[in-house]
Amino acid sequence: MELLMQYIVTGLTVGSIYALLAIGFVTVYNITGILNFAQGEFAMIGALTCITFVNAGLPMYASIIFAILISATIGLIVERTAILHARNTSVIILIIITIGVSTFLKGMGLIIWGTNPKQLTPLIKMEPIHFMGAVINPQSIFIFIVLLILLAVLYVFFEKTYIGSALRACEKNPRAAKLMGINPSTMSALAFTLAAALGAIAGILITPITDATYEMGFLIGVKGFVGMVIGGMHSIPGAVAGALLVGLLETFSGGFISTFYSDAITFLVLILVLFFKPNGIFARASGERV
Amino acid sequence: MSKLLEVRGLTKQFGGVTAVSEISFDVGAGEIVAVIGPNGAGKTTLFNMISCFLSPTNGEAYFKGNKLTGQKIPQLAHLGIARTFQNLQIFHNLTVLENVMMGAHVKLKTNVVNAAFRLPRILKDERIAYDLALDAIHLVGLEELMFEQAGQLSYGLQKQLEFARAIVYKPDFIMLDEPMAGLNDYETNRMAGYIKKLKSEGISFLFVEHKMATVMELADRIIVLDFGKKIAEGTPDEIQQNAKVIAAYLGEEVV
Amino acid sequence: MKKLCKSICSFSLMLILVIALSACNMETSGGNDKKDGDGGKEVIKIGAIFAETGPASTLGKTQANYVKLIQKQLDEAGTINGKKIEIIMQDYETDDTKAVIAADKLISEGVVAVVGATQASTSMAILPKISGEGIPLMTVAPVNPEAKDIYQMAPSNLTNASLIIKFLKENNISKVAWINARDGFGVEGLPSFEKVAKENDIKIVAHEEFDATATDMTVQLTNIRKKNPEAVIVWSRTPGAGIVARNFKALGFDIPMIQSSASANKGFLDQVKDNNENIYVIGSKLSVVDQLPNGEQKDRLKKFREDYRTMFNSDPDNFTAHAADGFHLLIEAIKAGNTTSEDIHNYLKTEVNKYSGLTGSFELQSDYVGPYEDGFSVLGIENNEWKYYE
Amino acid sequence: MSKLEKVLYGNRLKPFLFLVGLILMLPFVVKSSYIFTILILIGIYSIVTLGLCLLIGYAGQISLGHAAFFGIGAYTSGVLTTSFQLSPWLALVIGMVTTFFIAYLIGIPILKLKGHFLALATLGINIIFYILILGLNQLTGGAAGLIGIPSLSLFGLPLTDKLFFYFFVWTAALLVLLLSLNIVRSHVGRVLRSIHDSEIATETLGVKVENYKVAIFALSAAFASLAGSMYAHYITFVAPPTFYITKSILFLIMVMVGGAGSVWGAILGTTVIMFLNEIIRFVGHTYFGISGEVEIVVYGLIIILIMMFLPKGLMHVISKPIQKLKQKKKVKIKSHKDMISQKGV
Repeated sequence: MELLMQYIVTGLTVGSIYALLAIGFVTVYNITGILNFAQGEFAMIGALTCITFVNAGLPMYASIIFAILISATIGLIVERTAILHARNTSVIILIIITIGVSTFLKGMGLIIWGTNPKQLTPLIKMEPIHFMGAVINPQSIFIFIVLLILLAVLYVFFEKTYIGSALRACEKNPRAAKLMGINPSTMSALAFTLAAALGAIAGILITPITDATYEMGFLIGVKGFVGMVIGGMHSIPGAVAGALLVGLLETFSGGFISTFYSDAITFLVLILVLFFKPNGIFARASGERV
Repeated sequence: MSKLLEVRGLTKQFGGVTAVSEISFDVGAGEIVAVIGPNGAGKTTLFNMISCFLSPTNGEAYFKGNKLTGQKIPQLAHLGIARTFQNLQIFHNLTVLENVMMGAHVKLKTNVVNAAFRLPRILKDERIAYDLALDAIHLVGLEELMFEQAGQLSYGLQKQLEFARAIVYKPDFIMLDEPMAGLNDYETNRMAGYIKKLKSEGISFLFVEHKMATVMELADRIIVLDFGKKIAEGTPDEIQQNAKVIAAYLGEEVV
Repeated sequence: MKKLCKSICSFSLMLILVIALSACNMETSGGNDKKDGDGGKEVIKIGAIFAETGPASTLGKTQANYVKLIQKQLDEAGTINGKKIEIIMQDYETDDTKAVIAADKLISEGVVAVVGATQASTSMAILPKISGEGIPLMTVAPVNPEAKDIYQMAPSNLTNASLIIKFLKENNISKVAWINARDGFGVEGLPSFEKVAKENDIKIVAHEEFDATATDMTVQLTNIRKKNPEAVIVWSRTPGAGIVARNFKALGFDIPMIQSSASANKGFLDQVKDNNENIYVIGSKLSVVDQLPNGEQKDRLKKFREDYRTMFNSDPDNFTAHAADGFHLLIEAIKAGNTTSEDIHNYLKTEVNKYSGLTGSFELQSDYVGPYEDGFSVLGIENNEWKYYE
Repeated sequence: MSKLEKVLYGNRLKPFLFLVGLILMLPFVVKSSYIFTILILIGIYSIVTLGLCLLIGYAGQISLGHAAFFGIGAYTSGVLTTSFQLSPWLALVIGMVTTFFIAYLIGIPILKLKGHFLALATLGINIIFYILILGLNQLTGGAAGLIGIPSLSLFGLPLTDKLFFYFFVWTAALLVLLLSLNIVRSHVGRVLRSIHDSEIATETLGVKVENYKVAIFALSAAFASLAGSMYAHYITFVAPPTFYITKSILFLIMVMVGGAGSVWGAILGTTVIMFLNEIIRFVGHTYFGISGEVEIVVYGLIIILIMMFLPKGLMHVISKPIQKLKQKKKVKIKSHKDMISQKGV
């Protein structure tokens, strides 16, 4: 029984890391219809800037806030330069531009922070907690809490506030939104800044567990992707649920089948979901009129 | 007149809403049938059901005796049914000539293998497609613009291009979804001329149209839909006198 | 505006193509004897292929730094019987294809010998190309012991295995679990260890693997816990090695954990800071120079570390030492008057036998692969520093 | 070349002869074996990008997983020639056939997806393939890779010598180019481009769109497998990291930068990107003393710029002046006129 608990706990820990990134993906996709391959890189920038500030002696909270701000500004610059110009080109070109941005940011990360992994002391220094036989890392509880807070904040922001519904309107029908006086390009800029900030928060939270290197962006980015697609590309709660599911899937397949193929199984599920429910498990089906 | 197209009780429900209910009519060989009705009467839904773009909730359509509903879309062309689209589906990056040559696909036996090894079959096919395309282009008078990118053409010319592409392989039955929409008078008459010319060659038409003048002039028989139901069927003169039609659709503008 | 950008872009791209062509002929004219311009014969070139970036840079970075250090020392020492020695370093970015291209580049530069490939799999990749040209290859990663006509500077995994067995015997442990990363380095450890373990009736009760870039190994460790081993052996580079150690401690294991020599570096120490009791690493004596008994070995290692520290104010690790041994052997061969690949080959094969390198003493004539165990030992960790046991 | 083809597709002999001439001339100009290796790799990668260009440029389907098919070819050749001692040529053919069928089976469900979803699904395929070759280490040598793959020999002529292998690779590349040109310059080429513009319209014209899409997907996979086998025999060693997503992305960038719109663009793109990589690294190391992967900064920047200002790729930029040079349009209308008079319409 206690083995099961350990798998669940680890699954949720890993899942919540992917969830933090999935939120960043969904925000950008939700508003601009662009799948931003460079989302993982924002996490890297957030994490490494925070570490640099902490090593420079700033208090932890100040460096976290600065790191998020820097990452958000980089997100804005990326949007204004690369994305704005090519907003209405084909899907393939947009994918390549975001890949170009991701390569560029990774290169900058290499130049500024070098190759060896850097550590970040966790925010709360606590011994691992034993709970029903499973060992829980305090940092992952912290991640879980932040995840729930973010979910609530984003829910209120998107559903309740004017800007939030304007952002959603932009994605559904940019032309109509324009008629209503909403400017899709500022909305897209807002979306990228928001996504970059969310990416930074994700990066800062996961570094105490995974350490930060200039290369960390890509893989966790892809996993965040998978979570979002499985959960549902159009709803933030759907994406978070999807990401948690990916985490659990990975740990249970690792535990019971073999750690060899846990990644392969996750991607197999991704492909099955893409076939049968392209809009994700938790989203309503939507047809397309000829 | 042997029955070319028989529609038997086609119905379509989207969730609770019944877009089209229990519609039946026939189209004979060499006959032009128009489908009219106010906006939202279910004309395009009916049209899509006949051309197998939408699977009906129940009811079937038969073409030359064999069942049409449930066929795959590419199968229609091989049976000799062509169709055009309300919102103009042409190939923007291809030239006018290439667009029209695409229409000849059913007549060709090209596949990836014999294309790759450039078997003689390919050159013969190219020749067939080119000749067929030339005839169609000549009919709609687009010779001068043959090598222009289709995307650059004006809306009216693109409508003509789509029409030319539909008639290239000489189908027996052409379904036109608002062929005259967005055309000025001169272009409308020209399009009507093409339809008449092809009718004389024995091709039958089913088309959806809002321009009453063209419908009255072209159609042998007219079917009137209102809120998904067939409220009238008959020759243009009968329809003009039919009280229900006037009430539902023509209303005050009786000529 | 668009027209302007288009012309700028197409102009810049034409420029790049022109540069490409010029780069071609610049390359072909044996491009880079920038320093002393005279004919090729006066400069002896030694090639070096290390992973300065990419995942394996945790090991390759210090090796690449060492090339700069030894090049400075060679320039200061002036010419060796009339010949200048130039070391050409290629960073293959942990990508085997780039390593093979780099090998081709070095061959076309006319290098007489190559020290190379931070990773075992990459060394095997460049071996056929380099030995095909009759150029001696000094490998710095534990390549499979049977590989022919190469000079292995790194201790073979058999040597590492016997070190671990010695440690297990001292702490009378007979049931071990093995966990390794699924990359070129990780998979090499187990085959040799299994052989040696069978001879000393040590049972391997569990074997788990993890993706080299994975960030959480609790599942693998939980599977291992089910088999309750008396010790856990980890074969992986950092950062993976560090994450396993952290998860190991978080899950409350109280049995010893033994890590491969790839963890004997500063990066690993930082990863397991303040949480590293009962964690041991196979490390070279270089890491514990001050705790060594005084003697010739201690002074040599101390000098090596001081030189490295003055230039890079960080410590070298045993992978730097392997590269250093490779270069020193080659320089010794050149000092003995051998300037072509064949001379160096038979110098290394016949004349030199005993050689006390930085990571242990070599016996090049014997078929013992790599240095003996005297250069390495199982090191513990005490208040975040390496601890040497007699 | 028949009048009709000249009218429809314009001239293809001149660029082909230009390329053949270039390939023949290069070995005499380039002496350093390093540049030679790059030229050989360009030949191998062009075979992949040609197939990908048909798939992306013409049929409009994106694939972020072609390194998997490249890998299947490499590993089939590697495994069959090392552990089963098969002749390399037989292994090469088996590789292509197996990849064709695997791609066909995968293609049927996958090509129903569009845009981002298709990109993600192919990405998934690539990762699953990567994990499989890592996992099956008895067969594929796993992470340690597969060593000792014999080099090719053609009628007794050992292809270990760079020059022979260079000509062998480029003849294969030219054959693949010819094949692709034939496909593009026929009705099938038009079908693919019409699928790219509007699938629905193509279907109403009687085209079974799925079959064409899957056929091209499988064909481009077979090309990638051919290149994979040649790569394995050239490098004589294969390891999983070479067939990861980063390689698929590299192929995609080569096609798009070269210009997906034309088959020639694929070869141009491959050459430009390969040289770009080497130049930036060469300049980076010698002049700025920066080392390592730093060139990806410049690399990423160039990709962004090209995609923003030259979405149609370099081929488009180069082919425009050529068109103006020959006043292509006039030639077409004139020859078309006498076509009609000849037919007596």
